[in-house]
Amino acid sequence: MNFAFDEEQEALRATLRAFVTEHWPVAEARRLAGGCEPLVWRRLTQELGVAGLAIPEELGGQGGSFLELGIAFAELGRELAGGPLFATALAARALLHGATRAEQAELLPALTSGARTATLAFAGGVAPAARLTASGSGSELAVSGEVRFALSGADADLLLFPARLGSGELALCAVERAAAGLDAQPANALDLTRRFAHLSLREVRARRLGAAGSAEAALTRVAREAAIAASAEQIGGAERCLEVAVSHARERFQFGRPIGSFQALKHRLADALMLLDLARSAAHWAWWVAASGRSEELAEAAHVAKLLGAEAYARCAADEIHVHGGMGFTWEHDAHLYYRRARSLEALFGDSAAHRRELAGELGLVT
Amino acid sequence: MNFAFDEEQEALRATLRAFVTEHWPVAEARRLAGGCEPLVWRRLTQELGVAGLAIPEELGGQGGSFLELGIAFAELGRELAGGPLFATALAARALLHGATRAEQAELLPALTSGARTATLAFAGGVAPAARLTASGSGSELAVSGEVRFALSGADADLLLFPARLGSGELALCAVERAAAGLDAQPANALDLTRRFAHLSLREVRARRLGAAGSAEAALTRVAREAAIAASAEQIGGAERCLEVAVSHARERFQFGRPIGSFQALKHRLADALMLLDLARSAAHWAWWVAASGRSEELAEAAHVAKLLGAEAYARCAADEIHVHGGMGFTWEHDAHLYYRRARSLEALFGDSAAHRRELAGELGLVT
Amino acid sequence: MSQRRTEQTSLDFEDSPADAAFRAEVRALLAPHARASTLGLDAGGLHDLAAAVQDARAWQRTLHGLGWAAPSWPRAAGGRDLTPGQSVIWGQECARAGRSRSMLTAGLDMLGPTLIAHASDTQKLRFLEPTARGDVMWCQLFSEPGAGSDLAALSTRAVLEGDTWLVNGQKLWSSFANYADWGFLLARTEPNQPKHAGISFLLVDMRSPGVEVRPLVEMTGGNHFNEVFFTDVRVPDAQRVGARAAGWTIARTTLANERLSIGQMAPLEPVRRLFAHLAARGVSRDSALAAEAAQLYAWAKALDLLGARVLTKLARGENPSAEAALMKNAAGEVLGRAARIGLEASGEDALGGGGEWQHRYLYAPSLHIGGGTDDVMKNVAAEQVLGLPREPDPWKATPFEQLPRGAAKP
Amino acid sequence: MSQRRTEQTSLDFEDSPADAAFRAEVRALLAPHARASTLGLDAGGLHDLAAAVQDARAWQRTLHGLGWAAPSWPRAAGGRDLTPGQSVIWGQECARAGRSRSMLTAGLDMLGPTLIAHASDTQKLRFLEPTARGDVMWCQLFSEPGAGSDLAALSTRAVLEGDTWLVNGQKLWSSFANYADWGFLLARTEPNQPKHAGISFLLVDMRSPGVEVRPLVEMTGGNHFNEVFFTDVRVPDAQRVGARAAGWTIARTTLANERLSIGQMAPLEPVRRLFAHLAARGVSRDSALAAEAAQLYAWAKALDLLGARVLTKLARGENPSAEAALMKNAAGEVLGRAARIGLEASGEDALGGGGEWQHRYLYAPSLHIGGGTDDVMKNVAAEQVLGLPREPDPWKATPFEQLPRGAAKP
Repeated sequence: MNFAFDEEQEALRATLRAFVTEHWPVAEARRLAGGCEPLVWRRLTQELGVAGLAIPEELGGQGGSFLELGIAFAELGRELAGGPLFATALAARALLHGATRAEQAELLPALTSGARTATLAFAGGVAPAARLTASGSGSELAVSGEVRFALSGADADLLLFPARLGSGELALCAVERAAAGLDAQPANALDLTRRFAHLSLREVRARRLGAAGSAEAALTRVAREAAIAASAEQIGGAERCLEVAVSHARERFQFGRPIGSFQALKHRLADALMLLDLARSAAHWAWWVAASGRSEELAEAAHVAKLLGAEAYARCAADEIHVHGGMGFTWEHDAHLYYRRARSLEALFGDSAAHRRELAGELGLVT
Repeated sequence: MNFAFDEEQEALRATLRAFVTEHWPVAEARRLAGGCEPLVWRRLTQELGVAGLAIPEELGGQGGSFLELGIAFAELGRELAGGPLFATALAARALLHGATRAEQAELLPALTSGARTATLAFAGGVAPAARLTASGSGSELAVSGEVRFALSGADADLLLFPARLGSGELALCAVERAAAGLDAQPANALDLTRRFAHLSLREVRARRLGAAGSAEAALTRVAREAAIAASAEQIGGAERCLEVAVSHARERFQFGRPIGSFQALKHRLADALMLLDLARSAAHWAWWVAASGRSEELAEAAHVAKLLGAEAYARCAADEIHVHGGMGFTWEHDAHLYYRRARSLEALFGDSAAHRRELAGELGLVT
Repeated sequence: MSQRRTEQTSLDFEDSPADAAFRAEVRALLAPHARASTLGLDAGGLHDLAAAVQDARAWQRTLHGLGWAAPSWPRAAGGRDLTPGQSVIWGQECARAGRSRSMLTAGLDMLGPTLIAHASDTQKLRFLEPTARGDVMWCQLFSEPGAGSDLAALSTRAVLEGDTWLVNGQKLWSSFANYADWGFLLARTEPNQPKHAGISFLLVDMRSPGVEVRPLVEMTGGNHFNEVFFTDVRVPDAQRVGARAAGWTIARTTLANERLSIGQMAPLEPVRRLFAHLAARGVSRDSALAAEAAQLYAWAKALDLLGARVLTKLARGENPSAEAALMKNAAGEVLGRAARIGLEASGEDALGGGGEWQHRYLYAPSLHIGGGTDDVMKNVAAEQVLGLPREPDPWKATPFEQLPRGAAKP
Repeated sequence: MSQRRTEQTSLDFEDSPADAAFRAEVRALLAPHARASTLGLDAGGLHDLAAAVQDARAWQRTLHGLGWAAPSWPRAAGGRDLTPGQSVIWGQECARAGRSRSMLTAGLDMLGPTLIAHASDTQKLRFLEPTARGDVMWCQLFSEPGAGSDLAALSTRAVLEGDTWLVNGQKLWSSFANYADWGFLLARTEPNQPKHAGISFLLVDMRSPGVEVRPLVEMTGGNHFNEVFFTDVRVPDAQRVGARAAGWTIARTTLANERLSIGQMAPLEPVRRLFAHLAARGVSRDSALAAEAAQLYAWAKALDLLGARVLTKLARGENPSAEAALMKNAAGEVLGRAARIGLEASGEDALGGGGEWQHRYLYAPSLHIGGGTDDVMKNVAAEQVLGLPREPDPWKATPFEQLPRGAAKP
């Protein structure tokens, strides 16, 4: 057993910390409102290769594992940065699990190089419920339906969907942004630093990916990885909230003392740290499970990591506001951006109620 | 609106406080283990009339309302005192609601005078689910079945049961302790200052009380009153726990200061006070609802008062232990007797899960 | 013990006959003016503030014409000497008629009682009537960047030059200061005294040169509050209320009235709305959400009842502000949990923007901060109700100017 | 960035090849001695203590024969110099073989490392070997009625007469003191010094005249703890560990080891049992109880993993005791909630006496107190991990005998 990242991983973390703090801090994330600055995007994807961290080198990726992906999104999550990167990285994993080698070779390099963005358009559920129906056969399908709250859905060049064929079979479909019949409306969102879109598809020409019969398993795996990737943003954001709260509690004086010397705040922050410690352990484990391809533990890891990430983030974000008093609930202060992100992430890829229900099922409650 | 008791009620409270503190303090309740000292019982019932506070004078009672009953059981609850009084007072209310005037005149005076004890033998549910079946007709029935955790069930001279007739109708039945076929086994109980018994009845001769068709309504009303009476013990006990905790927090020094000056304990106790304040308001309202015979509010009052009573008592009892540190969890200290009573009351007359479910139903959740 | 009543009891959750008659009277009075909804603000709402201010002033003038402008004030001050119980009935009936008046509450419910208790006759004559008429709208100027929970650490300076105070400093969290005509200000006048002993209470014309108001936008996107900057603002000494350096004592009257009104926020209606929302979303009564919501309803119901207990105390001349402190915490807890449950029941829709439960969710953190943090409220209750000791304060006797200060911004 | 591995990563939740080999080695060693269940105590259990002590001593003698009596100790002290990771594997395998040894932990895991770090060679020679052999069973004599969270306020006095200390006072919460042969005691030797600076660390023969042990029964009905009274007990100065008045520093070694072992209570197994209980009771996975239990499982799983992180820190030579403090709180929280949920699922049966979940419910309050209260643990973590300031302590430099004391009994 070893619970520490290696030197290379720590170096990746440090590099990203420095890069994000300088080029994409939360003030910038606020200004970009879920979008990105082309120059920074290019450096992040091309120089740092963040879109392909967990993609093999022969497909244009960095050849790292899900551990590197986790590290990266924790760092981006600290500053609410990344814009369409999260959606793109998840879409890349979907291709890795759900597309044939040939399709991967065709589609992945453009994503890992940052030339194109992509999304995996299912937002709500623990499992990839298909909200689209598909007709046709072979690799060319026509898909129709509505998808609400597709992550970066109006920005992505390539959109991946689960769709249900007339036969009842699930298919992983790829649609180009410019495809006729695809309408993407930016959604009004709780999270002010992340974009969502409501998609409407009418007989849109889609390409069916992967071997026949493989989509269900691939999409289930990707849904779990999505929840685990969310845990990275959760612990990164929660950690940042706690840091800012602690630093304020050390510097702000009331009654002649730093407010952090009062037990009310001190113990509140210790409790938040406890939740963060739990969430961090679970997230690191879940990344490792995803990295090692331990499919029998993947569901449990997804549930546990996302549940604890949600609890810790909600708590740390609320505490950051509370510790800052009145200033904490102003629009101007960044705290509410984290508070919004925390709640938004909780609703994404299966909310906590859904993950608890699934986990209880895994643990033997059947009715 | 007036949220204060009148002078006579305050006098009753003061009289009982003085009496219980002197004659039936918690040390005595511990020694008696749910039983009673005949001399004290006689004074409590005959001089103070506590068994018949909420029974009309012409039936041997004090002619008070449920408010007086609430006050009395809060006071007894403070010291975990009363032995079979709680069961007897509830049985008296059951006779008041469910028996004919002639039956009341025959049965009630012996209860209100303390000459006989009684119990209403349903422990678990929000509603009086009949666990006994009855055969026969007219006023003489034969009842059979098992009742678990009947309050003071091995001590009561008179036992009242809901029983289901072959016709499906519910009947309120009275059984004498000495009746053939009745076996009462003292139950091993969490609460060390209250007695329960498991009853087994085989074709026991029982008297059917009340007018035909009246039992369902009467027993429903009594079940709600039982929950409301429990709220009296809950707030009395919770109040006492908080008092003892506060007094210790003021007197015990650590780090050169009274421990109650540390925010961790101070805020813990303020939160407990908040819960107690809520529970007290709800209990007082519920007593008033029961006293005024406002049947349309009785169910809500029972749910709200018992839910908040359970929450406050659990919290105050745990806090009393916590504030006392190691001594708080010794057998010798009284705190655990309250902790046990709090949990036992929560399970009695419908546990919190059941009350929440019913309340949610009353508030419009149907599925 | 023999003479007991089964029916008539003094503990009573219904109006007494006298209260019922009073309720009927004011309901009749308000009936011609009743309207479906109020233009005023709901908690944290995003309504048109300027319109709401206009509306509140107009209605206040109407009330004044009816002789009901400030009915809780004593007759001598132009009020009707309502009992606390009657004041609450009045408030309930105003709300029922769609006529609440939260925009003017600083003048009517906080400053009014303060002036009545502490101002000179000249000051009362000058300010009470225009306030009651709605001609003068007030804002509170207490909190500062460096003085939040520790309000007495305020550092806005007032220096007397002749008979005029020269005021410099910054205030925060002033509700509706951008619409107010006048403000009531706590300023440090004796910095060489311990912090509680060097504060004076001044009335400031918000149109004075040197007063600058900047709106503070909250995380909900709403704007209730403002920052107010004072640069060499001149305030005649005749506008000082009470003795020099007695400001802290006077402010406690004001704050107790604030806490009472905040403590009476009744969250029962929002919890009823929550159940309607859960029902509409098909939430089962066996579910975790329903269980949480049911417990919450019990809290909300009890808070409603606690309000009655606080009133009883008031009516007896006791001070219930410590109970009100815990009620404020409980109300914040209820509203915060209701928001969370409501949003949870919304499932995927929680990702979207807007909607009642999201708005409440964004508003929730402020409930634990505004009007005194939960932590301060717990101290108040623990000390005043439970008699627990204060924390040792080594700076009690230290002159204000020698107090330690941190480096942090607010 | 180009040379990355997909497979081999250094973060790894499985045994490394070396650890796996070590595990296989100790499993083989223990296999002949494995048994279905242990006679030792479960948390708060009511087993036959005298039999458990006999059993523990016998097994310790067997281990000694095998050369594995105290494998975490350095070789020089008779141990095997195990790494922290190996120590945990050793503990896991012992538990798996039904051979945990909680009765002897005070000597083996707390005092042992303390002696190794601070005792003289003569003392090591005299005590380490008999302790490892199970011939000397130890108890801790630290807490007092007036010194709980504020342990340094202890007032048991030791006065030096010639080369012998005369000890008077009372100790509390001493586990298994009624079976122990020797005790390690903190006593005040310099009352005119500030409280931390006047304490010495003494080893006491529990059979000395004047030592009286009285069992303390817990609220569960169990008896883990004892009060120990000292009346003119004579302790040779040769039994003092470390310098005079250096006892506090030495005790910190002991306490850090205690906290580490408590912090590693893994509540995953009880939560798995909880799910079995819920399933047996037919609890639906849509219910409130199931939701709470699922969140609890997540905590318990993460605590298990946090244990690994603490080990990693230990293995790197870092001190993880602040993390362990929060783990202790979290474990207490998990076990307390599991008890509550388990009892709730029992419905009416909660009225009865006995049963696993009731036992756990009665045991739960002690989890937030014993081994340092939750409040103390939060202070430790907030100060050591988050760097939040301590509360001001005006008594820091005050001689012990002048400290303010309350009137309360413990």
